[in-house]
Amino acid sequence: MQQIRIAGVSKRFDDYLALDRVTLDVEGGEFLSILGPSGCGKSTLLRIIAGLEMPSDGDVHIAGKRVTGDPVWKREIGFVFQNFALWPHLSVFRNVSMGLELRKVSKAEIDTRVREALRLVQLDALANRLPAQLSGGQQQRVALARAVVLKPKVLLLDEPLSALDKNLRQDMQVELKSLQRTLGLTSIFVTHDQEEALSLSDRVVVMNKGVIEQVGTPQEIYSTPRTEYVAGFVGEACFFHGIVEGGNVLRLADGAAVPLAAPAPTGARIAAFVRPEWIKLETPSNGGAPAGVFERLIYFGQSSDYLVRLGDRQIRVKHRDGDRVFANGEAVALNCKAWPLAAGAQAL
Amino acid sequence: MKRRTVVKGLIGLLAAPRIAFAQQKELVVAAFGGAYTDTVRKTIGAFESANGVKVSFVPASGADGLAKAMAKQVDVMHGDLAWAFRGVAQDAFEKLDPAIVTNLSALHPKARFSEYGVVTNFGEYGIAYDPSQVKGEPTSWLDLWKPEYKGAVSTTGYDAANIELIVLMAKLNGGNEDNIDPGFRKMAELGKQISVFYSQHPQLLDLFRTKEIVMARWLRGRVDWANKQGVALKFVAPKEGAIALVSTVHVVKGRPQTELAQKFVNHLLSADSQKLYAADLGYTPSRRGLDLAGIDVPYSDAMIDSLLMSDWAKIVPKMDAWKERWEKEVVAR
Amino acid sequence: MIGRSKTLLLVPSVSILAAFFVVPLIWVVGLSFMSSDGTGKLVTDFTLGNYTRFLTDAYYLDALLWRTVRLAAIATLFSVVIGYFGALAIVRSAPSWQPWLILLVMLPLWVNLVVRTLSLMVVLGRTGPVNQFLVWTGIADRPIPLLFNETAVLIGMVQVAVPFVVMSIYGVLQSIPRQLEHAAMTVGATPLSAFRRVTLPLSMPGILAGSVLAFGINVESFVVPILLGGGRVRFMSVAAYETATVSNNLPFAATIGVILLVVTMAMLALYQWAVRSMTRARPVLATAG
Amino acid sequence: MGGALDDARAPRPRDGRVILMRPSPAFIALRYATLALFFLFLLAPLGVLVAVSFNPTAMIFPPQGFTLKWYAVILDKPDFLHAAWASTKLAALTAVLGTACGVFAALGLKNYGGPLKGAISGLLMSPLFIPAVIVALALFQIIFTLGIQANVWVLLAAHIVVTLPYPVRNVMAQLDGFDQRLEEAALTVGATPRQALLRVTLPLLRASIVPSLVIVFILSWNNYTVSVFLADKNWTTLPLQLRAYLQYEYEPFVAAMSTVLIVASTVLLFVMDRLVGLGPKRK
Repeated sequence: MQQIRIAGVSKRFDDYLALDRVTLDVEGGEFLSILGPSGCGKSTLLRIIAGLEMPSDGDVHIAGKRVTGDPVWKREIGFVFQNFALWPHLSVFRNVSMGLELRKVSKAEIDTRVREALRLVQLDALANRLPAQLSGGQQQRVALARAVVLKPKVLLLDEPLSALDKNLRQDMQVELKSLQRTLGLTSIFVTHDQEEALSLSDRVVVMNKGVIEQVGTPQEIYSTPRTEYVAGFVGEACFFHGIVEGGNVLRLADGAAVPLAAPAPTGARIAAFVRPEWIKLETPSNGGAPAGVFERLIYFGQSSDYLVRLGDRQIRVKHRDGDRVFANGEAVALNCKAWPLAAGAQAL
Repeated sequence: MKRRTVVKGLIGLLAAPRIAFAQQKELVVAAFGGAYTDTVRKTIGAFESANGVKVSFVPASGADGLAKAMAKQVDVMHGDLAWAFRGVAQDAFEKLDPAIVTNLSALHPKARFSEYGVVTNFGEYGIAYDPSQVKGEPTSWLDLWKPEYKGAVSTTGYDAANIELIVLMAKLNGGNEDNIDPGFRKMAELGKQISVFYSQHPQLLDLFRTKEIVMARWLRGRVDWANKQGVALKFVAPKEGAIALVSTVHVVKGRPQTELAQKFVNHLLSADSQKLYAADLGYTPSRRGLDLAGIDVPYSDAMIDSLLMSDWAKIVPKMDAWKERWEKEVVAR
Repeated sequence: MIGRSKTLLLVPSVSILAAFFVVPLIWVVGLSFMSSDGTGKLVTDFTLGNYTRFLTDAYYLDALLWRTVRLAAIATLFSVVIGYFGALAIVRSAPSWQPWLILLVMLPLWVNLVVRTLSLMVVLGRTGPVNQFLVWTGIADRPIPLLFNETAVLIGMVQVAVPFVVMSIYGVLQSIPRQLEHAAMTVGATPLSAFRRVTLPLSMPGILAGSVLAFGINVESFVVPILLGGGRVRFMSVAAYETATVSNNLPFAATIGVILLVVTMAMLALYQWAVRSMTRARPVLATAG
Repeated sequence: MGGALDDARAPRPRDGRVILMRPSPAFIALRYATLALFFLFLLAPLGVLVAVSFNPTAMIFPPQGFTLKWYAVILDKPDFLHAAWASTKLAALTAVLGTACGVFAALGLKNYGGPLKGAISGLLMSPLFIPAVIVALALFQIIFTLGIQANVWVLLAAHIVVTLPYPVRNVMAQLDGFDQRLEEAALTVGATPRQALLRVTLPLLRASIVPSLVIVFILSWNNYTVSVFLADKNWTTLPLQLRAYLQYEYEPFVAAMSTVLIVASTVLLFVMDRLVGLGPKRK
């Protein structure tokens, strides 16, 4: 069953079109990420689902009910804000209990449910603190508890982790995911961080300039993107432009040939891309593979990357165990299969 | 529920006094406030019980007084000659009815300056001086002009008494109310003598106390007050005549109880009330033939006759223009 | 989303202001084009006479308007400087003190202005504590006249305005994190230059608000010039009041009021424009707003 | 300048690091000297008043003796007591209603932008810049022309008008830095806009509302120029009564009354601080 259905939603601010006829279904219990750069309309979409903004056009359904015109306070959603938006004048307990108080839940039940929610986020010991007395991670958890204590039909998260530093962010990702699993909450997570989106989500929506570019599982989005934009946004990519020969080879302008990982119509002028880990560096032979110059090795500790100059581009190649070591300035060939992007898809 | 109680409480807070007073006939009197009102109030009990009315006082005189009279918010208004004539010109007052205000006949003729009002008492503006600083007794208004007191004399800003002084100076120098130039020329010289134009009695008292001022145009009653306050001053009525300070009273037109208001004016002119003006305020009653034994207030027909009191009907229309001249020629340096 | 109820929120204040301020103001402007017959009765024929009388007379322009504006501006300058240092000293005190220090700042406001000003006259008087101190320390060999001149009026105006300035600036100063100034010191700024480069620019909004408030209060000064000016320091609002209550020429009183309003508004617009263009020139300040 | 203690109590910045810096003794001395000079300047007239209130004879400074009789005299002045009570009621109502109007207006203006906001806030601030006496006089004449008796509602409205700029400006200043998401967060947990206002926005605006209440109360309490034309006989306020009195008399009674006011206001604010908290403790 679709828990959320967004049908042809547009949003216009004065003469600027923030969302252009967006349609999207979210399944019950699903964790869906909306990924895109700032200004792509992802937050606007989330706010429209929440009811914090009204769409200029289109409909929003939550749990089978049309809520397009409903104000936010009638929608039974949970919302986590980027900077947590905790009420500084209220204790942790009161921050979490406010929603229940507003629903006129009995005192005893409020107490039980708030304690339970705080236990879920491991904050039961700090119930009487004020937000200013908490660390960033603790504040984040209060914001989560505040959203989930109401047993909302959907949990909406607007870049909730971006205010945290890197280590804390990774811990919180794990906690967030397990909380979502435990409660079986349908969640929509807005982020500009592709790693976060890929690692957390059941499905990822990539947005660009107010439209959805692609919806798919993290694997689909990463390995078989449909457009150059998606390919470039979700990970490191090296693009090749050329004409398809024989259905599975891309002939580049400089004469090099790149084998394609999937068939494409012969004679079409298309783009294809490779990820750093798909490429194997070899000594140049006459195979026609793109040739470049080895520049240097970047060492990360657990892994390392090669930097290779290909014409006027510099591309990364993942170093694999057992790879030959190249000397700086040595000529290399890039042995790889490129993923063809949809023929009509525009270049960046 | 709770909010409604609060709102009701707030409304009640405002409404309470009106309800309390609404039960009884009421006469509203605009008076000068302070000690003056206190004095009038002393005898008001008898008047209230005799007429079954409650008298309440609003501290208002001058512009606010006349404004309230024009708006029919007061029954009786106190004022001075300037406001009296303005009120008459704007048709604010009833004529006093000699049949009700029977005490009119007992007054000094100078008090009955108009059919629309009456002077309840007179004060004397003369020269107050500090005998420890001033050699010999001043005798004339012109002593204020003496060069040895430059910077140490004072008078108020543009007020009724100074207007009388301008007119007096005009008259002494060949002018009159209609030819005021000589008066202003003389006053301009006085302006150069003065370092501070006082605006309140307590302020002048302080100036005398600190010896910043040794001589000033002031009221006789005030000099007695200063002596009580521990500042030894003397008062002299200049030979040209003391300037009259008059308190007038008027019945406001268009109020529901003008007859009662006339009775109130009559009450103010009764012997008892008149005597208190002398005893408590140091003013000369406008009623003749009172026994003021033991009260140190000048009280005689001759004294009232000698008071300087110009033709205010002529002056009032010129007061705005004269004020501008006063600021430019006397005050500005 | 809730735009209609937001507009509704403006209804009480705007309607009360419209009925009890704008309408009277229109009346005042209308009045300023009428004249008085001398006894106070209005002559309703349209005339520019009041404005010509004011604007063509050097006395009204110099001794009244210019003096009012000049003294109000000087008093505002002093009020802001003194108020700023007061607010700064309060903000830098122990937090538990601060509410009480603010209470002290507001204390004078509870006492009637006339009474307060009469007391100030005692303080500044020939035998007052200030003169006693000056003579005792030998700074002056005999009491100097501190009263009944423009300086006395200035002192009085500053006294009246300072509490309001402190309140405006205190709030802003309080919201500036001390770390910013300390950060400046870690890169080598002396406490003084850290204050000048960080705290002062960041507190600009408070200074702006405080100075507007102080100027508004000073330009309307009434009791202070009457009492401390010894009747010689004429002020616009005193002139307006006396023209209404002594001369009983309401149209001319209204004219004085209108001219004061227009001049004040123009000066404030100019001031805000100047401050804004100054802040634009210095990017540090732009973030402060 | 600030002590190390101040910083430890200050809210910690996000990065969690607090820079501790010890001020030099010279700066501490400078701060105390500034405070002392500042308050000496500000409070000297009050000091004189309090001293004079114990003087047996007259308003003379320094006092020449000690008496409490002037405090007893206060009770003998029913006019003053009545006026003080009238002023208190009027000022309290003005403070509550005027601040409410100001808070509403500031909240309402929050969503506007551009010239409309400028125009409306300019309008709300303009009573600050025209002599109130002129407006009061005009208002009086209008009421008179309309045939309405001067009544306390008009007086109240006029008091609200002349004090309105203060709450509007205070609250608008605080709203400028207000995080809109705090209100939205309340909406997302099911609060209606009104509930969000009552439970989140208003409590957070306390820092500007409470000072506004106090300032408006004081300004209304001291107002002379408006009241002189608009007060009816039941609403003779203390400034009117005092002004009428000061024309003629100036006894230490006035100083005693002022002293009582100073003490009473301090006690009142102290009690208020205990009840609702005036200080910026939770900032």
